Amino acid sequence: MRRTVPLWITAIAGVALVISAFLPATRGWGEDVATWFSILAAVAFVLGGGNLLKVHLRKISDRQSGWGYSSIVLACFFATLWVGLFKVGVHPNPKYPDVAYSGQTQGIGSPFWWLYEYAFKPLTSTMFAMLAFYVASAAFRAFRAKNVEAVLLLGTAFIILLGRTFAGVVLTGWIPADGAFAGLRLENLSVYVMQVFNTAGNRAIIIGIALGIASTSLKILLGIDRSYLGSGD
Amino acid sequence: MNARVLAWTVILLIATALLVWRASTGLGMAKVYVEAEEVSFVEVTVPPPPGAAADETSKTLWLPADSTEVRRYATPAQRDAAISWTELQQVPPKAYFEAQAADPNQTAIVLSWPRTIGIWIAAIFTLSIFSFLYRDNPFYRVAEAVVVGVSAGYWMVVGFWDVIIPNLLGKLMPEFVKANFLPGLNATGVEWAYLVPLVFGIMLVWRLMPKGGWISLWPLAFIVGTTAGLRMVGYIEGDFLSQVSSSVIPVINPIEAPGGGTDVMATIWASLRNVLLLAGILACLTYFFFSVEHKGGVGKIARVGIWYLMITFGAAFGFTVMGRIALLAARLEFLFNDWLWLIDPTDQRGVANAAAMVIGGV
Amino acid sequence: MNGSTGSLRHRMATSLCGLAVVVSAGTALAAPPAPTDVRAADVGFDAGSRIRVEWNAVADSNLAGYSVFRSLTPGEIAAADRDSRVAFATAASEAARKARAAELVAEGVAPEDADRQAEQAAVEAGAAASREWRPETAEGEIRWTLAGVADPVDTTFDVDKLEDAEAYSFGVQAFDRDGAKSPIAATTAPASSEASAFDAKRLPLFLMLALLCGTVLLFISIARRGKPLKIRTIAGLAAVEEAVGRATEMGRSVLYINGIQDMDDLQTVAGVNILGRVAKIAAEYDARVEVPTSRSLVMTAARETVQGSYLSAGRSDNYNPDLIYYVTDEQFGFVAYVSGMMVREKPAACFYMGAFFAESLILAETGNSIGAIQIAGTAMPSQLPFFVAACDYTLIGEEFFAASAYLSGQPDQLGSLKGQDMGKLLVGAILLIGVAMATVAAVTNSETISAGVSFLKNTLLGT
Amino acid sequence: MLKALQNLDRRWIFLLMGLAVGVPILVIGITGRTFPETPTPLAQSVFDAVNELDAGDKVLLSFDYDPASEGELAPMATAFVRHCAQRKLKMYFMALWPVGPRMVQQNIRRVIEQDYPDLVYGEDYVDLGFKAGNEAVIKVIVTDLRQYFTTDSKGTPVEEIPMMREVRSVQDMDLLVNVSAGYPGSKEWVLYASTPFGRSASNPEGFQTVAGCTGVQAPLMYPYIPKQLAGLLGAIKGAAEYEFLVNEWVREQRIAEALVAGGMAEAEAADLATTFAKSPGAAEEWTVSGAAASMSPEAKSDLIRVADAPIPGKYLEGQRRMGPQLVAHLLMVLLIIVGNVIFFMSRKRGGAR
Repeated sequence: MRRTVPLWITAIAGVALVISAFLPATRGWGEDVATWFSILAAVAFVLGGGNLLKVHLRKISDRQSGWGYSSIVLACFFATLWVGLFKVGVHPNPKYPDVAYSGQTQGIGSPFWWLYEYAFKPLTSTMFAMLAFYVASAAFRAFRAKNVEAVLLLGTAFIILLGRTFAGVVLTGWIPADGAFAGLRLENLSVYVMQVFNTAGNRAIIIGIALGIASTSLKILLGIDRSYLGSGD
Repeated sequence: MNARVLAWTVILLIATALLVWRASTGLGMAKVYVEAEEVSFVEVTVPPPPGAAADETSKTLWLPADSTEVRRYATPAQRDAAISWTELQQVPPKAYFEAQAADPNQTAIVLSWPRTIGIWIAAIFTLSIFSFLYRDNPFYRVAEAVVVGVSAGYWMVVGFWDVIIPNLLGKLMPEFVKANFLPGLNATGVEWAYLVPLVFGIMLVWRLMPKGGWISLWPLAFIVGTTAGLRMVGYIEGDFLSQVSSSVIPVINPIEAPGGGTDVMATIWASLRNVLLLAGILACLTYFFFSVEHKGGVGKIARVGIWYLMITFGAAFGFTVMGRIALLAARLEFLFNDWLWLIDPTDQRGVANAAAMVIGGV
Repeated sequence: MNGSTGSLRHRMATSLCGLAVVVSAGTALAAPPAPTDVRAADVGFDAGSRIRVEWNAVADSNLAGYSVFRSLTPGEIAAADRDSRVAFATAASEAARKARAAELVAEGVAPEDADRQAEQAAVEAGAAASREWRPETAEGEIRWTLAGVADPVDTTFDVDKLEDAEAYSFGVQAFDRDGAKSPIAATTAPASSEASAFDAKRLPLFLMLALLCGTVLLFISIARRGKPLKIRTIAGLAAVEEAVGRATEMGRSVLYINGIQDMDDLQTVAGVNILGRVAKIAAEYDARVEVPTSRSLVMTAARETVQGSYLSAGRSDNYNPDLIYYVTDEQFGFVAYVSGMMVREKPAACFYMGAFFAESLILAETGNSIGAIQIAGTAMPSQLPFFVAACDYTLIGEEFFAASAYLSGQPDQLGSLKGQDMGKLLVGAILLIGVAMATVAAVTNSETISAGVSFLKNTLLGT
Repeated sequence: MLKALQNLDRRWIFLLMGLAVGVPILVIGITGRTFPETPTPLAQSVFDAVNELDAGDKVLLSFDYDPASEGELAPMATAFVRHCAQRKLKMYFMALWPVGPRMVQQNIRRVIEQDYPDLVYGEDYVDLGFKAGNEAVIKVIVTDLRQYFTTDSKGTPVEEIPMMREVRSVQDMDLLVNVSAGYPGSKEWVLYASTPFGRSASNPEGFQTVAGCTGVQAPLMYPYIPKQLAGLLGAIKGAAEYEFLVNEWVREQRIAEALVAGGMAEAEAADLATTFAKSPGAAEEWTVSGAAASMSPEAKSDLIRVADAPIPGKYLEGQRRMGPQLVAHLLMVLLIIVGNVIFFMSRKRGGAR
């Protein structure tokens, strides 16, 4: 029961989508199943929030190291939920000013907007900006031209790095732009590398991955591959 | 340990001193100005337009107080029942400076404390994250905690208002949703089919319960199944077939010369390009072919394949580096422009000051 | 017929300019005769909303093409009439309102009130206007709308984006290069479109899907029957043994990172499989394997696997579950911990096997700085470059899955791997044939062969 | 010395990178100068895909990115919106990422409300907001848009929005613009929208698809060009190129309008506009020449004003970023070379790895 029912659900949902791709009459199923899927995707956000709550509440209750930070996490979490779910300070939709909750979730000037604009946005984008620094130190300490492969990799990287900036224009500007060797100008070379070599490599990878995904999906639909069930209990 | 504390205090002191100096020179820094505007709406009964079909009746709807319909059809009672509030429009600082120049005690454009504080908080968070480059430290930890908390909450809220309400509750209890959240919803009866996602949804959240985690397997199975079904067709159609089909190209590719006949040079280049492309695809596929040992001819081809892959990775490498740097640039621009007011590329405060401020003049 | 619908917008434009010319010139030119025997029928085996119109060609040396019209549905007519009537009546009513308001203002009424008081006059004027308004076509008469333009050589045209089960009439009109137009020849009986049981356009896709899935299933069943399936040796795996050996010599630990995704990601699963092998070797060499994970489920799975391999190596007493522990779900938090740990403990060998994101770089960089042997495996295209550049050995994409399949030895995994290989063979074959054909076509520009190529590209492989 | 370099504290390199990016930003910010761009074919084809449309054609803009990647993508999004607005195309905004709507609103405020105030919400552009479900959303809306988007982001039912009347599904669009930072994004749009329903040999009337994506994704999208993807803007460079093209073109348009206002024939005006747009001073010289005799002084001054009006800073974001980009790239190359030199020298001396 615990095992077979999920297998059936998987098979039916999946097969419905596959069929609906081919039989116009059944297109409706596909759409419904997809809509339900999107609803579950939204519910998954709730699940995420719940997990967060569990983890950090435990940390706090056990007074684990850094439990203070956990309390900050929860404070921010609840603050965001409160102002967001109750649309605190959000003006109603001008078309229906009498319905308090008709306004935009992220109405400009509302606390929810404020949290996004001045906490969420700068923090997330800075997190990723950090990588610029790490890539620099890695360039100095880790990227070695050990063998032919590494040389090819780094060489291409140079072409792209230089060719995709004004440096390329300066370095190889002396090559006549309309001569037979114009293709050797860094900016053109970078385009050429992308459109021939990169395309070739990625095509092969993409084709391989597509085959992999198709066979995995097949195994899942037929219940041959049940690894995802392992994460249940 | 003490040394570290000392170091941090010194750094912080210096930073504060610099900030104070910066804030006291030129136009100052990190200020946000807003313009208040009063909006007002009146509920008015508008008759159908002249020439409308016989079955059209007059509509009762809310319209801006200054609209023609309100002027024509609103009853005094309706006018008195008008709903109004003030909206704050953010304006570039230079608008404030101009207004001040025109009339020193104007109140139309004012400093917005919440947003100004916001800029400061954003800047402090940005710096706290960067401080991790020096070493892990409390500032970073706090910033990290905040981002975790806020983002989790943010996604829950958005999911709730943009999906759960319209696509789930909107189908199961349309009248209620229409009355309280989405007056615009065109309620066409209850769609009982949506009990399925509802039940699945509840089962999914059940995972948070200490017992019966297996229940959440059912919705999980649904999600997995749907994804599998979608991808099986999507990837074969969009990736497999299309990629193969667009790789079917002639290895000799005659290019018409403008004057007629074939342009030899162009033909050679074009053909070479196609040859390289095809050779690459086949070689890489060979490398990813696991049924044969990489010996002899196959081995050589596979080696060519690995070279192609390396060039591909090199390209990816270059582009990734590029992306990371752009993100860093964006952050620094925020610090220099919105916070410190050192530069002014989007002319928020008048170009005249931008340069002068750096020198600390004005 | 595809050709005729191509760049339709452009050709419509030309035909319309043609008309303009005639009007301006005003010369009476001999208009082409109307097409005869116009027929319309639903296009079979499609997703509906498409009707094919056919007619007999017109004999006219100067013919420039055919305009194909469709009838507006009653609903569309009603809506169009309503809009034009409202526009007409509103104009009249507003005019009347203005006039009346002007009078009132002259009588000394305040302008804003005048506008209100003029309501009565406005309503009357509006009502009168809507009474005198007349539709552009009489009751029951067909109202045409241009559906598209066909080339002179065509005698069929597919009208698309129709409402299924609505009854449509169609009209065809010939026009010549001077823009002179024939009368519209209409269909005798209305036609309506419907969605067929099967969309023929999707058939090739279906067959291809069936073929690929078939091969995979075939090989899985073969593997299950116990027939051994050979997989080429994967060099990365040999390196694994060496790395663990070196760690033992140096008396340092081995670090194994299983990616930062949960068990529902195939790469994580593959990573766990390879961990099994690493743990086995480590057990034999009696080396210390440390596995910090970023997901609690991964930790559970990893513990089971490692215990298993210690058991099979006959060293179950050396198995220490505490070396496999959960750190945090937080991406950067996890990285911060791991890189700190690396710098402190200086493991001699680092394995990164699973799904990685931005952190790949930080890990590989730190590992390199402590001089560890690094072996990575992932299918994350955007992270592969950093691993390749910074690690001693990298299992690239599919190679990673292949390695896991090879190690797990499960018939299902091996079988599907084989099946996928067959898929690649198929690709190779199609490419060789197709390219040969395309080349011949390009060189000889023979009609038939290039037709064959486009059939292959657009019908067999197309969508 | 070598030893010192070998175990150089990486914080020094962090500092170098910080300076390499920060200093150019300050310099460019103060001087306001940017590098000239030479558009690559891909940026050009993106531009053409938008430009070939006629006024009133429908464009679906899906902004699937978050603040984390705004540095690369915001300039693209801005340029796209400006191009569409200037071209008078109907814009349908949507998002597959929870934070996408913020990006949409930001661009509506920055571009449409500020520089194209005559565009009416609901008639010229509409914001449909975010829908969860990733590729499933695409899968549905390509055949039935209303199933998901019953209301716009403001909660107004789509039935009440004029420009939604003639839209049943994504297939009714003429162009699909996608700005994306990962999953779901360009790849999913290509797989589930462009491939089955986009323009192809068997469906010449279908919509085209163009995408702008982060540097991380860009290489993976190249294989889809041109069959499934008409054009691609890769990373900040792509943004800068497209931005450049759009700016040039907009200036040309404005000049042409000014000339026509001055009583010149459309075609002639267009030709002149192209030449003026290329060389800033040209317009001024021309006004004093005899050819401009028929023009009124006001018209002339108007023309000159338009011709050398500075481009607003918000439309140069991408090109500005190319400055720090250049320096940082050079630093990267340098670091890799120096790093390797040290590595090999120390290895020759038999030093440890």
